[in-house]
Amino acid sequence: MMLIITAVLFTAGLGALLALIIGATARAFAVETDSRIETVTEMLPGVNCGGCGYAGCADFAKAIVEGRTLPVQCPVSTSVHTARIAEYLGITAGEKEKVIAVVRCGGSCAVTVRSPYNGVSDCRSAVLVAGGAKGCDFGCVGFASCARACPFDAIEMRDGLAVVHPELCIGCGKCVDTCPKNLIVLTPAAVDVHVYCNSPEKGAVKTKVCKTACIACRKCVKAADNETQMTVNGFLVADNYSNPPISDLVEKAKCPTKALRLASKHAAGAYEGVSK
Amino acid sequence: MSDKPRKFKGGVHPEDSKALSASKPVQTAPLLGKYTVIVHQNIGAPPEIVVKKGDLVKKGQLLAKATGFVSVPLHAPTSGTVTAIEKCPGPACVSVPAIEITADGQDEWGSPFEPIADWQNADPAVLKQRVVDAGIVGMGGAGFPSHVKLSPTKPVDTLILNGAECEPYLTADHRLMLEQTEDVLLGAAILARILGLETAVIGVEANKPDAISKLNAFASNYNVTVQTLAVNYPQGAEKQLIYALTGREVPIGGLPMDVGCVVQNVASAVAVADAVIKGHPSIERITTVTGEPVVNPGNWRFRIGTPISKAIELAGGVKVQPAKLLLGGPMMGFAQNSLDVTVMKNTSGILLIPVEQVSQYTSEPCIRCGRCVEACPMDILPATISQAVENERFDWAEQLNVAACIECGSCSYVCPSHRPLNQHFKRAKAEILAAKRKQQKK
Amino acid sequence: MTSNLLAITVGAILVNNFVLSKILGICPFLGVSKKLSTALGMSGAVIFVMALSSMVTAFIYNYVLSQSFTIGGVVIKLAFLKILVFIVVIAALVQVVEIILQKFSPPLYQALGIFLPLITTNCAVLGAAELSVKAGYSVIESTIFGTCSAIGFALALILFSSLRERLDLAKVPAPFQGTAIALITAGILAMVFMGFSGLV
Amino acid sequence: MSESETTVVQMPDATKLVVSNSPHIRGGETISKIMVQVFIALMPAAIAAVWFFGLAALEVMVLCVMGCMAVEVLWNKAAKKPSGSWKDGSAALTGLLLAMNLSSGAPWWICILGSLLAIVLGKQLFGGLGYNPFNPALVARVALLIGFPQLMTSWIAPQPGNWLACDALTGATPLAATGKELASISDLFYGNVGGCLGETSALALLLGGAFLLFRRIIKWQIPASFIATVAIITGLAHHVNPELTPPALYHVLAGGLMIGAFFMATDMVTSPMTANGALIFGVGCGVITSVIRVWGGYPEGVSFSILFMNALTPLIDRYTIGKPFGYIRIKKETAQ
Repeated sequence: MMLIITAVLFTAGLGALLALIIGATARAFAVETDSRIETVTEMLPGVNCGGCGYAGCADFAKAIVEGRTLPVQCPVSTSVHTARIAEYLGITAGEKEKVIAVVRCGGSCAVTVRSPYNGVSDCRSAVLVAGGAKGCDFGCVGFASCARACPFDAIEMRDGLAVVHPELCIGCGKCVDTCPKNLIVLTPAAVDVHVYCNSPEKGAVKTKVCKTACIACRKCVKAADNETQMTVNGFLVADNYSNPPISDLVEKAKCPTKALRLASKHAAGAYEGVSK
Repeated sequence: MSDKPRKFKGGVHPEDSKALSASKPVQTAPLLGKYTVIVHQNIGAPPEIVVKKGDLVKKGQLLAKATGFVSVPLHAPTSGTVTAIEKCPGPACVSVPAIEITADGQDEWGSPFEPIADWQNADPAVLKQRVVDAGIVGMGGAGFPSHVKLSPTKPVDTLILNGAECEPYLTADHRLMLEQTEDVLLGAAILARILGLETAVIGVEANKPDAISKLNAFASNYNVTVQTLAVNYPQGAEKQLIYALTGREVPIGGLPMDVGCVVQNVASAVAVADAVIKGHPSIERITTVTGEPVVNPGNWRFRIGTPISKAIELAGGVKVQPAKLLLGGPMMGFAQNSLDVTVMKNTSGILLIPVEQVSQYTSEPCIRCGRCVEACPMDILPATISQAVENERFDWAEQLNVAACIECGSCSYVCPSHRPLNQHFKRAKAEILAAKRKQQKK
Repeated sequence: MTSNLLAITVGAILVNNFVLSKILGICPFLGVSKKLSTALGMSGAVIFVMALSSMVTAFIYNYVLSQSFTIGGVVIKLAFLKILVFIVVIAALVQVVEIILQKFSPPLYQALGIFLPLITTNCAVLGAAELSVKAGYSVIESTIFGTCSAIGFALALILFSSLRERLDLAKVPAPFQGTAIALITAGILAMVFMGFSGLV
Repeated sequence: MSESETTVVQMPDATKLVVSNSPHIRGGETISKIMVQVFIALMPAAIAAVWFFGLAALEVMVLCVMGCMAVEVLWNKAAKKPSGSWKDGSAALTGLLLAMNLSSGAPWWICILGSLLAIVLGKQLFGGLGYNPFNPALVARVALLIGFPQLMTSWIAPQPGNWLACDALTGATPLAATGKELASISDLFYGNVGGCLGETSALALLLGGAFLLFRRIIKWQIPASFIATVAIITGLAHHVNPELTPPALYHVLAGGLMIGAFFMATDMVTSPMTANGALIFGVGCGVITSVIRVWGGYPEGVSFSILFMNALTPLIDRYTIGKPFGYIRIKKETAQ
């Protein structure tokens, strides 16, 4: 009996002593943390894609908790998830239009002029040598840097051309910075029709190196429901994304070079081998 | 100074292949019907075009004026009509603006600059202004405006003329030093006067003994010393040349003037002499057209704007299809995919490389043999940096001092795994620069 | 005396290396060896905890637990409390380290993550205390033993993490990436450390 | 003029011109050329081994070389990697180095198992040539040594010129010998002692090493500092207590030091890249070898020491990065 009492007393005494030491240290070196940040981080998808504009999910969580941004800025989370975070913090989830990436080039190997290239198989390295060895100085050089950067495997390399699959793309924008030709733009997900060309060169110069370049014939501009749906900038036509055209424009415009495409059909390979 | 050839640390010894064209005297290329003059021929700001389509121009007339301190004017290579101002293939395989001049066949000088015969007593500022007006750039390859180097903001005590021509195949500077020996030395003396120096030193690689002895014969008349350099690539790189001749190390990211030196190419020196004594702007240069596939390799005096297809035609065309067409030498030159590129002020060579000579980059894994470390004249670790770049770790590459790399290509030359080291460094530098710009924006 | 201490030192660092020969402390060995910088931080933390804990535990054991007391006519020996007491002491020390680290090096605190509190249950720390008791070391000896064991742990961890940083750049076949190749590397390292057997 | 009008000038076809980054020419060095030269450098030692141990030595070498190449081919097939890598000669070289680490009495299955360990465990699991942190041949040797200590430490006594010397006349390796059994220095130098195939003739190994140094395949720093360190430490130990260990020269010539210093430690993939790193590496190898030889439980410490230093190589590489050309001045200026 005495043994048990002594043991209990001894252990309790030791425990009390150590607790005192820990308590003192904790007081001396106190660090304030907000436990909500950790909780919110756990509620986020954790892919660290950076699509929200912050360094990663933890950084984003911190920004939400501090009120610098809203949960909806996470491009990966569904509305259910963002609502849950908003509920937890007692804030609104916010609203955001869904965007997807578009690679503004239709120049696969079959329809463009290219030189044989020998070197690092990476777009940003390739453009340092002979501008990417493609006839067109503005087109997709096709070494898959964007496809490798995509955390969701939404970009497929097809015949030397990066093609975005709209149904897989969540619009995080990780690919945008990897393109040395700045071909990738984030566009409203609701818009399906795009001009797959980014070359400001004259039509004659473009057609010499690419069979699917926009030659600024303006057929699409005229065919559109109203003139402002397409914008003309020099020798290049583009969607006016604040007043976008609807999908039947591709049917109506009969683009002679098939530069005007539907993103969904482009991804399905409907325009391959055009004007060959 | 001793007569022992001067050298630097590291470097490689590629087959020099200069025999193809070293004994061929410089020929003047015949007048062509059309010249396409690329507007931006210098490092720094592009000049601003001052002519328009349909204008009649005389030889030497201003086509584009400088747009700032680090910029040079451009002059017409012959008399004729401006028939187009549009894009043409540039030396980096990307289209660049160019001025097309259709020659009238008269080749008539406009009003050239007033010759300054009495340069010994002329005001250095006037001489320097002449260098600015004549549009002279570093003709060894870089195309850096010469007058910028002549305006040092730090005290300078040594003027170095670069006659190393360490690139294999190229013989343009060699022929120049041999055939226009006095012009080279005269240019050196004028440059020295501009800098307020008494003397200049000219460094020549030991594989050009005829040029060295000829320079030596006249050098004392111009107060110039001739120094033999060891045959070692990249002996002609500015920092290596300065180290070999003076033992001074140019700091990373620094300029030769940081160690009291100014380096000018021998061809630029001749251009300076021409501008001062004859009043001619920089509109022509000596270029070596060479390579095993070429029928008649040799050295020609081309006007700027000459398409390289014409240059190759002059050399008799090719015997077999070459694998590569380069502007410049095989170690640092730029591969071309068009024959419509035109000769620029810094085109030291037009080189056609046969299939068997071409380095095929295969990116086999690094076996860490350390040959690149031994070869690197800048004492960095090419193998490690390349691995960092392969894994997109640019911060690591920066820590490893990739910024010091002069892209001489010695590492890629010796690599037994055929790794594209040099391209990796280019990428790393570009990414580091982009990251810095992005940070500055923020 | 000195030769004995030398034997303890060499033995603990090389011959009977905790990780590579006794297979103790494998959890942090694999967990925090991905980066050299975190491995260095972890090494520091473990050395601190192990040195202090083996000193304190040896002190408690030699002067309290192994002694016999007579209280109220009953002879009491508290040696059976050994494991309990050791763990409590170690846990307290780890807690202190954690608080200090969080204050002074948040990035390291973040990087070590769960492995920092897990030092508590790190068998290497308890092992050092247990083994020095078993060997009958004095307080000084067991402090040295604990410190050197921790240095041995640190040596293995640092070697291993620098190797893993190199492996990061290697094209390891997919099925072997990550922990698999790490364990293979650890195995080879363990074979290498067998070369030291027979030194003491 | 008329002639040039009639002859057509052939121009290059612009569409076939390859674009790539500079430099556009390259020195002739390739991986296989390096491997072949190391192979040649090992030939004197291989011939010496056959002279002293007979055809059994040749059998071991052939088995290991073929074994390693076969394992490499099979692995590439299984891993769906390009199959050509056996042609670069690295597998064959690993095989020969492995054979040099075995006794001529090694049974065939030891050779095959060793090949498997060397190529798969030592190299391919890490991603193949260039990525292996440890010397593959030594990984195999140490694994076999630990797994089959009896087999791996029974040596055949040398029978110079007897081609059929295969009956086990078991002799001790000179390093395990004590007191009066010590071999003579000249026997050690020419190789008339028991041991692994590559441990016998110091002369043959020196010839090969000199060839490698002459061809600049290996850095002189590693063998020089390795051998010098062993000589100094064992020399001091012998001086203090002659009973403890034989004199320095004996240590330098006996056992695997020569082959280790010239052929194993100098393996490019697993040793430091910089000259300073190589010096540290060699000294480290020397210290550990001497410690194991003089005080340790194993008679030989060369393989362990090299593997240990292999493990240290990433750290050595990290901390021996020199200052680039033009670096000092920057520092000075920023300090001002």
